[in-house]
Parts: sequence; structure tokens; C-alpha cells
Amino acid sequence: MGNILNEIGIENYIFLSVLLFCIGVFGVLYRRNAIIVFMSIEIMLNAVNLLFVAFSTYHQDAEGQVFVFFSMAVAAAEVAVGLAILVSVFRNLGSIDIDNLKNLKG
Amino acid sequence: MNITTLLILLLAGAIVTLISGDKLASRVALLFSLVAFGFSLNLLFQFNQGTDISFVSNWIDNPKVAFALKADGLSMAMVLLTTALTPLIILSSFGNNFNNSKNFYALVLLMSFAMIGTFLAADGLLYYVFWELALIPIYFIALIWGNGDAEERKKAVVKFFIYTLAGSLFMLVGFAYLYSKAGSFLLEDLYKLELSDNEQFWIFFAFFLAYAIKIPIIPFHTWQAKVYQKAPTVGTMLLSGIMLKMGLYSVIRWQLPIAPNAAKEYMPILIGLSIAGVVYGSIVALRQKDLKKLLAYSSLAHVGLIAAGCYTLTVDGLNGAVYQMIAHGFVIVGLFFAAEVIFRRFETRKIKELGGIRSQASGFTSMFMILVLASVALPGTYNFVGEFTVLYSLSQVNLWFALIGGTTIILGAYYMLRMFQHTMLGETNTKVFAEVSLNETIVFVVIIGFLLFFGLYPKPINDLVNPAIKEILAVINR
Amino acid sequence: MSPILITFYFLAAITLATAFLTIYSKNPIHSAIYLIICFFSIGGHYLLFNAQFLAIVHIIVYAGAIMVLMLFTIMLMNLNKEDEVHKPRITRLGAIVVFVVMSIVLVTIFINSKTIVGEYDTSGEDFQSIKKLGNVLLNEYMVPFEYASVLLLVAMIGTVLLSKKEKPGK
Amino acid sequence: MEMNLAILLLLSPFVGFLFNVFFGKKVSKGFSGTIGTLTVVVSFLLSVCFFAQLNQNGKAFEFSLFDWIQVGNFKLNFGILLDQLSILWLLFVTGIGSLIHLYSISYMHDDENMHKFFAYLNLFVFFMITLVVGSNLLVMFIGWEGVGLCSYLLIGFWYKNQDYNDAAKKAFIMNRVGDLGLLIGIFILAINLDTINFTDLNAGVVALNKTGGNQALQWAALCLFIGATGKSAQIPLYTWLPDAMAGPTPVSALIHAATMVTAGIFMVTRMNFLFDLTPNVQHVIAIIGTITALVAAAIGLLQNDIKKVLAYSTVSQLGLMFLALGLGAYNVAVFHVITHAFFKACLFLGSGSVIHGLHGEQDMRKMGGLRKAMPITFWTMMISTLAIAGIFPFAGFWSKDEILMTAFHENKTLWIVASIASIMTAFYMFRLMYLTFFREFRGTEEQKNHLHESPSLITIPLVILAVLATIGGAINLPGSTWLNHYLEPILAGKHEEHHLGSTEYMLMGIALVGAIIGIVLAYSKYIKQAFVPKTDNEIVGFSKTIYNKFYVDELYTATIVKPINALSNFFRTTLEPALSKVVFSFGSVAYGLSSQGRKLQNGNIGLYLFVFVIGICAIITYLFIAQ
Repeated sequence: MGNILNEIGIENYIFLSVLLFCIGVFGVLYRRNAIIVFMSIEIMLNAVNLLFVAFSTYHQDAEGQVFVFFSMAVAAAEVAVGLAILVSVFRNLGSIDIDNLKNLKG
Repeated sequence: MNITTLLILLLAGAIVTLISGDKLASRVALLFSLVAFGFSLNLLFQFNQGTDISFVSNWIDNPKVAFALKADGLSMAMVLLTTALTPLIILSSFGNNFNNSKNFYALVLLMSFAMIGTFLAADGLLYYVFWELALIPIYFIALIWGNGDAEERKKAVVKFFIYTLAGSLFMLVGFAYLYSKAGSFLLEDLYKLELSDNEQFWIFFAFFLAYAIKIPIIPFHTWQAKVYQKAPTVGTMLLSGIMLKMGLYSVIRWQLPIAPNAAKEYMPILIGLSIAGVVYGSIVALRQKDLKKLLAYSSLAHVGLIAAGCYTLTVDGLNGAVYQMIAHGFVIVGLFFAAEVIFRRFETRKIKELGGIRSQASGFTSMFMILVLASVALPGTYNFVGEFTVLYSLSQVNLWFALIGGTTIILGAYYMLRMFQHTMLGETNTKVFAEVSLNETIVFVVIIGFLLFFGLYPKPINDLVNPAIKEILAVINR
Repeated sequence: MSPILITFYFLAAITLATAFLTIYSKNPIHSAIYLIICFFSIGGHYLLFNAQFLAIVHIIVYAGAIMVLMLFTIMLMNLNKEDEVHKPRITRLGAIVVFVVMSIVLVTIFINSKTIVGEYDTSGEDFQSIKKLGNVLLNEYMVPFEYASVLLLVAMIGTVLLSKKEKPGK
Repeated sequence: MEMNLAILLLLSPFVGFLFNVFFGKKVSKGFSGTIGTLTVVVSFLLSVCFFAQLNQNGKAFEFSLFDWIQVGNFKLNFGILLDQLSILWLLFVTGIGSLIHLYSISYMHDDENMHKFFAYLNLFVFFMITLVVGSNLLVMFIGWEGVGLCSYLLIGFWYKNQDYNDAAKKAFIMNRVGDLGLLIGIFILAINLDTINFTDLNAGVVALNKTGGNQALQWAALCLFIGATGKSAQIPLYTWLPDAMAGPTPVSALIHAATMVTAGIFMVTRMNFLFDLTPNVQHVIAIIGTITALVAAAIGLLQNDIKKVLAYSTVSQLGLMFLALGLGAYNVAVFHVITHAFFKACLFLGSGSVIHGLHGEQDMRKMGGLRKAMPITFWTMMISTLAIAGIFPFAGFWSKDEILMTAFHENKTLWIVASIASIMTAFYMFRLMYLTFFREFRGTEEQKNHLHESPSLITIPLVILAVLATIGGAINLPGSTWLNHYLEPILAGKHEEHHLGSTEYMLMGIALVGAIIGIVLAYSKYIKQAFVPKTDNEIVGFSKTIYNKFYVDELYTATIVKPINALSNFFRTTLEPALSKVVFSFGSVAYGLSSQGRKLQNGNIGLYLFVFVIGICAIITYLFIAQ
């Protein structure tokens, strides 16, 4: 089986990841709903994962994929804890609007 | 035996005082300070015999810092001033009851320790460490045991702390630069440095900021009056009696010899500024309503004159400055103590609320009077020797300096006598003024005795200080 | 246009579109569903690379676990309404500007950087079969792998602790 | 031996001082007074011994006690110089001092702080001796400041009265103004000559003058003279002396008439070699002396306080002495110092006796007719008044006449002004006598019943002084000029004998006639017309200006004291806080910056994210560009 990149080109994957990542960033900045913000973060993570896999193929090396694997583990943990925090925030404030979370104010 | 022992003694004194408990603290501190005084007299004896009492050892290898303590006549004079005044200051506080007195007296001894270290240090960084260390005890003494409104006191004391610390930082920068040039902090290495005029200028003014704030020279004096007023009298005495002299001593020891060309070039400005301080301090003192504040401004005027003497760069100027430092150290401690004695009885320092004490306590009045006269440099007191020498050196530089600086003898007489008149004289006060106690009398008598004896026979101090001054001048004119 | 390229463009279009819709939908439920589609399309990309193991894990973890968790949360909080107040206009405008700026910056950089893309050589060696990955993961990356498990454990405990209802009175 | 005696001479009053300070309260008043008096008498007797010795061998006696201050290239020792001039001064300082001490035993007997009074008096004598015998300018300066201090202490002796304290303070501060001048003068001499020993100064000054240092010498002389104006109450620093009358009367007699105020003349005479080389300064001295004599005499014309009259009279007489100094006639000035010491001390003690008899009344408007009640006081004062008025053959006639004669020879204008001043002197002195002793008593009935002659301790000194005031002129009669010869070593042949020709006799005649005119005027106004000075607020016109001392005090207050106080207030209330604010402003700037920075930390996660993303963009861009 020939290298798939011969046909698609690594550049395309780069552009795809960048755009996906920027959409994620946009989502983080654009929305107030904490859950959507979470989703945006997942999008960003996936954009990076995608690039990892692309380069893993490019270098013909498994390590990139191993890294993606770890990143997934971390994402899973993060989502679990993050959602738990959101739940408790929601319990306390009755809202998960991030504009209402101003306890960081110095 | 060398000078380190003196430092260890005081440090040990501080620790023993701390663990001796509140009741014994004052006596333990007095004992240690007296022992330290005796010890320093012994050191003086050895020094005069020519024994080497200095101590040098490596401290930090990189950067190269040495634990170098050296004593020459100038340092010995200042050390003796400190060790002589410390027991007096401690004794003077016997009429007061301090909370937590063990901490208080431990801090006093610690301060004495740090100041002696400053006077003896012959290594730039070590000197800097002692210099800053001396600031910490007085900060706590003034902050915790001071008087007046706590909020206002905090403001004044914190201002003082930050102000002096900020000034010192410039000095540290100066030292860092000197180290980069000389590769060592040792005094003698720094003396050997050949700095360009431009470098000297920056070093000189970095040091100047630190010293001008500490001394203080106008317009860097704004911390002074408030802190003197708010600090407990013991703190005020330590500040005015000894700590101010740290700045003046450092001018002679560090600033002038390291950057002599800058000192020579800016001499008129420096002397002018110092003398402006003399006139300014005197004039502000005229209308002060608070006894301690008045004394603070008189102190400003006097140290202005001393600083002017230092900056003349003549033998007389430097000698006179040292005499005047010693004389002023004693007399200002005495005067602040007199203010404290009055405060203990009348609970006020407002000049307006005083008066009519003379008819109740003639002994106290006489002693206070002598101190006032010493402060206005009446011939026969040691202050006259100092003031005369300084004014003479000023007249060598420029007669106008002597004339303007000399107004201190007129204005000084004006504000001191006015103060004396309104606190002591007049119709008998309605409140009862108890005659001074034995402890109080001892403090006064020692101070007065010192001032009168050396006023008539200043030769011992002269012989001690003069050789050291000449050596420093040789470095300045290298 | 090879079929593979067409497949790529198709998948890429789905990915971007659903990702955008995820953010744009007002209803969180819709967002979640678009996101699931997005994840599936990314899984498609993985398959395109022949990274089968990763594709499967991706689907399981993201679509299966994470998104379900999110959906549960949304339901739990009763957020499936379109009642979100928009951010101030200036913020939204700012977000758009940042989006554009960031895209431009990143894209320009990647275009302008000296690409050393040459021939895509294939050694023919197997590097991404499940067997191979398992070997790498449990030999070279043994310790990080165990750390990952510890991490997940900690996350689990943390989650339980955080979401436990506090007893009244405390 | 001589050295020990000299030290004893110096320290004897100091011992008295110490005794009275530490034990005066424990012993009886009489005893403390006696000790005080005896110590001064000891000094007087020793002075007489030294005087006798000096007359035999004519050698000045100088020795150094110990090294004192070392400045510059020279060492100052604490030295004593006993030559003709200092022994002369010692004689009358300790002599009159003894008499006044004796007088004070009785005068101050009712005062609870009598031992302190004697302590201060003794201290004064000690410092005065130091001033006189010091072998260099700085030792003299110790005495110079020391007598100022004693003057301060004694003027404010009744310290419960703040007005007296003000007067004391004023005296001290005005003296200090002069002292600064003296100090600067010392500096100029020391810098240029490297010595301030009197014995070396003479040669040094002459040498410097030859090498073109006249400018410096002039400044030095002027500064020294400023010092003298402070101590000897000359324009512009004379206003403290009338106020100094707040002190007890013996103090006024001793310090503010006979001894301390002559310190300026002593100093100028000491430094005569310097002043001789600076004629410009001599002119200034002569002019200032004359103006002072005239102004003070004019003010004296209308004063109603008996001691104030005497005080202005003192200022006026001192002015005449300075006139003589300015004309280079040092011996004449010294002559007048001595005769003036006799009769002025007598006048002050007499007025003290009067005040004592009237229980503290000093206003002449409430006196009168005391001649019969206090005959001894009256006659002694009368003699002294005749002396001061310059009536033949009393002491004042000779000395004043010498001054006027010198003035006539040197400068006619000065002579005229000085003559007018001495006519005024005769007038106001007789006005004083007439108001006090003649016609009937104007005080209260109670005072009248208690009128009595003072006790003998008071009258004996009066009599002795009156005798001296009568015959004192004998020491320098225009034929047998003993004093001139005596002072020759000091004044190195500078005095010119006035040959008694017709001009001189004529001048004497004019002076005598002038004095008599003054007396007659006073007689016609105060005896014939029975005029009694009006109360304070009835005085109008020019008399009011004179009565208020030409408003000089007010002028000084307005131009010096008030501006300084205003400046002080300005500094204290405005400039100090402003400076403080400048320092605080560093803190405020830091505080302001941090509170601006604090606003960024507003807890808005959205904003944080914005900044975060923009930051990333910026960093990436930077890294890329920097590549």
C-alpha cells in the first residue's frame, strides 16, 4: 500500500488542522455556555491529534500515534473532571455562563 | 582577641535578653551593653598599643566576599560612640514599661550589633548587609512600641523603611558595579580602583542617595520628623544618636575615597545642599509645636552642618565632622531623654501645654539647660569644638559657606531657647513635676560630663581620629 | 482527482462544517450531535491514514465516552434550551477578528515556512498495526502508559468527589 | 608659682559658682552670699598682686595650660595672657564685681533663689576673667559667649515672668549675631595668618598687610567690630540692652553697665594693631559710635523707667567710647571705660537702692522727694550724675573731655554730634535726679510710710564707688598721664599727648558749658515748671517716636523676626507637606499603576482567553519574524 500522503499531501492536513483549531478557538471566545466552550476545546485537541497522526504517517513512526493515545487519555480525564466541576458550579450558581464566573477577580 | 568578639557579645546579649523573660530583660540588656562598652574600651586600649584587632576571613567564594572587620581610629571612635550610648539609652528606658520588653531590648541590642558591624565592616557586601540589618530592629521598635495613632504611625514608619531601603538599593547597585570592576568587595581593593570621571559620578550619586536619605540631607529628610515623633524615645535616640551617624560615617569611609573626583567636582553643590539643610532645619524648628519634632528638625540642622564638613574634603572638615558626630550623638540623646522625662510626668509633648517646670524641678532644669546650651554649641562644650572646626573648614573653602552655616548659632539659639523658655520657665505649672530619679540623673550626668570634659580637653578624641582621617584623605587625594 | 483525494475533501468538508455548526448552534444538544459527527469524520481521517487502532479508540473515547458524558451533563442541567444570552456585540466581533487573525497568522506561517516536503517515501515497514503499537506502548512507553492509567484513576476519584452532593448542614 | 596664682585667680569665682550650685541651698543665704563675694575678692586681691608685680618689672606674663583644639596648621592652646591691658580690666572687673557682690547680699536677701543668683554672678565673673586673660581669640571667645550666657541667665533670673525671659532670650540671640561676626573675623585671621594668639597676631597682621592682604584684614576687622557691636550694644545690635534691665539691678550694674558691655572695647583695644591698619573700618566704628551715642541719648531723654534711662545712657556712653576707638585713641576709650564703670555702677546701684526702698517701683513718675529719706543714696548718685554729665572735677569730666578733644582734632562733625549727645546726657541725667529725689513724693501712701535708707551693705559700695567716681579721673589727668604710659606696651607708642594749649582749655570750657546748659534746661523744666512726664498714651508727635525708641524694636520685628517666623510657618505648613508629598508621589504612582493593572485582573475568563489567544498570536508572529 502506497503512502496516502502522496495523494493528499501533508499541506492539506496542515490547513485542515489549522482551520479546525481556529474554529475551536473561535468557539471558546464566542460562546458563553461553558459546555460549548468545552466542546470547542475538544475540537482544538482533535485538530492537534489529527496533525499528530498525519506527521506520524509522514515520518513512518508510531510515536506520534502513541502521543495521540496519551492525549486522548488526558482529554478523557479532563472532560470528566471539568464536567464534574461544571456540575458543582451549576449547583452553586444555577448557571454555567462563564461571564458569571468572576471569582478570579484580583 | 579581636573585634569579632564584640559583635558576638552583642548578638549573644540579644539572644540572652530574648530568653531571659520580660521582667529581667531590661537589666540583662543593660548588663550586656555595659560589658560591651567595657570591652570596647579594652579594644581601644589594645588598638592604642598597636595590637592588630582586625579580623578577615573568607565568607562567600563566588562572588568573592570576605568577612572583613577592620578598625582604625575613625571606626573605633564610632564604635565607642555606639557602645557608650547603648547602655545610656537602655538605662534611659527604665522608667517605661514596655509590653513584651524582652523582644524590645533584644531588638535594641540587635540594632547596636548591626550598627557596630556597619562601622567596622571593611568589605562592601558585608557592610551592606549590616547597613540593612540595622534598619530592621528600628522598624519594629518604632512600629510596635511607638506612640500616637497606630494607623498614622504605621504610615510614617513604613514610609521611613521603604524610603531608606530604596535609597540603599542604589548603593547596592553601585557596589555591584564596583565589584565588576575590582573583582572584590574589599575596601582596600575598592580604594585602589581607578574609575573614570563618568563612572565616579554614577557611583557617587548612587551612594549619595543612600546616605542623603539616611543622614538626612534636604530634600530627602521628609521621613525624619514624623518617625522621630512616632517612635518610642529609645528608638528616636537610637536613630538620631547613632543611626544618622552611620550615613555620615559612610560618607567619609566609602563615598569620598571611592569616588573622590566626583566629590571634588560637585563640592559646592554638596556643601550648598548641606548648608541649605542647616538653615532650613533651623527655620522649620522655630515654629514647631511638638517637642520631639522640634528636636528632630534641630537634628536636621546639625547633621546638615556635619555633612557640609564631610564634603569640604579637608582635614579640618572631616575631623570636625567626626567630633560633631560624637558631640551631636550625645547631646541629642540627652535632649530626647529630657523630652521623655517631661513626657513621663506630663503625658504630653506639646510645648504649649508645658511650662513652669523650673520652679518644681530645679535639678532637671539645670541639666536640661546645659544640654540646650551644648546643643547651641556654647564654648566649653564638645559641640563647640566640633562646630568650630567644621565652620573653620567651611571658611577655608568659601567664607560665605561659613557665614551661612554659621547662622545656625543664631537660629539654633533662637529655637532652642524659645523651646526652653516655653517648656521650663514661666509660672509654676499646675501639674506636679516630680524631680528626676536616680536612673534619670545618671543618664544626664554621664552625658553632660562627657560633653563638658571633652569640650575643654578634646585631645584624646583628636588623637584617635586624626590619623585615620589623614589616611582617608590621602586616599581621596591619591 | 483520485478517489482518495475526493474522500479527503469530503471528510474535511464534513469536519469543518460540523465543527462550525457545533459552535454556531444555539441548542447545546444540537451542538453535541454536530460534534459527534465531527468526531466520526475525524475518525474517518484516521482510517484514511490506515491508523485503525487509533480510529477505533477515537470513536470509543470521544464519540462513545466523552460525548455521552457531555450529553448526560446537558440533560442533567436541563440546558437543552436556546436561552443562552449572547455575549456583547463587541466581544463577538472581537472573537471573529481573533479567529481571522489567528487563521491568517497560522496559515501564513505554514505557507511561508521553509517546507522540506520532499518525496513521501514508504519504507514498507509496519509501524501502525495494533500489534506494533501495543509493543511500543508497553515497552518504550511503559511508564507513561501506567501514568496515564493513574491519571484516569485520579480523574475518576476527583470527579466522584467533586460531583458528590454536599451534606446539608456542612 | 605665678602660674598657680593665675589659675587661682581664674578659678576662684568658679569655685564659688560650684559651691553655690551644689551647696547653696543647704547653707544660709548670708553664707552663700559671703562665699560668692569672697571668691571674687580673692580674685581681686590676686589681680592687685599681679598689678603690683607688673608695675615693678613691666613684663607681660603668658603661659599655656593645655592643648585645646587643633585645626588646620595650628594648635590652639588654652592659654592665659596677663599683660597691662588684661590686668587693668581684671582690676576693675573683680573690684567692681566684689562691691556688687557685697551689695547683692543685702539686695537679694529676700529672694528665695539667692544662692542661684550668686552662682550666676560668680560664673559671670569667671567667664569675664576668661575673656580678659585669654591668650588667643578663641579662649577669649569662650569668655565672650560665657558672659553672654550669664547675662541670659541673670536677665531671666525671675524666670516666672515670661516677659523677662523674652528679654533674656533677646539679649542672648542678639549677642549671638555679633558672635557670628566675631567668629567669622577669627576665621579670616586664622586662615590668613595661621595663628590667633594675640602675641603672634601683631607681627602676622603687619606682615600680611605688607604682602597685600589688606582686603582680608579689612573684612576681618569689620567682622570683629560686628562682634563688638553685639556685646557692647552698638547700632544695629543695641536693642537688647534696654530690655536687659529686666534682670535684678546688681546685674544691670555689673554686667550691663560696668563690665560685660565693655568687652567689645576690650577686644578692639586688644586688636588695635589690626584696626590701625584698616582706616576704613575705623571710620565705620567712629561713625557708628557717634550715631549710637546720639540716638541712645535722644531716646534716654524721655524714658520714664529709671533703669531704662540708665540703660540708654550706657549705650550712649559706649557709643562715645567707640568713637574714641574709631579715632585710634584706644587709651582714651579705656580711660572712659574705667571712669564709666565707676559712676555707672554707682548710678545703677543707687537706682537699685531706690527701687529697693520703694519695693520694686521703677517708674520715675511715681517717685520724687526721696532726697530726705535716702540721703546717702542721693548724694552718691548725685556725685555720679555730676561725673557722667562731665562736671569738673569729677572723673567723667576728664575722660569725656579727652574723647571730645580727640574728636575735635580728627573730625569736627563727629565732635559736634558727640557734644550734642553729652549735652543730652547732662539733661536726662538731671531729669532723672530731679524726678527721683526732688520735690514731693508721688507714690502711694503706703510706700511713703515705708520710705527708708537702704542698709549699710548697700550703701557702702555706693560710697566707695562715688569716691572713685570723684577721683577716678586722676589716673589720666591731662598732665600726669599715668594710664597712657601704663598702656604703652600694648598700644606701642600710638597715643598722642594732648598738649594743653588754649584750644584744649577752650574745648574743656565748651564741654563744661554744654553740660551746665543741659543741667539748667532740666532744672527749669522739672523743678521750676514742676513738670511730670505724661502717661504713656498722652504722649504725641515726635516725642512719641522718641518715647517708643524710634520704633527700632518694631522695625526689627517687622523686618527680621516676623519674616523668619512667617517663613518658618510657611515651611512647616506648606513646604514640608509638599516635600513629603513628592516622596509619597513615588508610592502613589506605583499604587496607581498597580490599581490600573488590577483592573485587567477582573475575573472575566472571556477576557483572559482573548488576551491569551492574542498573546499566542503575537508570540508566534514574533518568533516567525525573528527567525
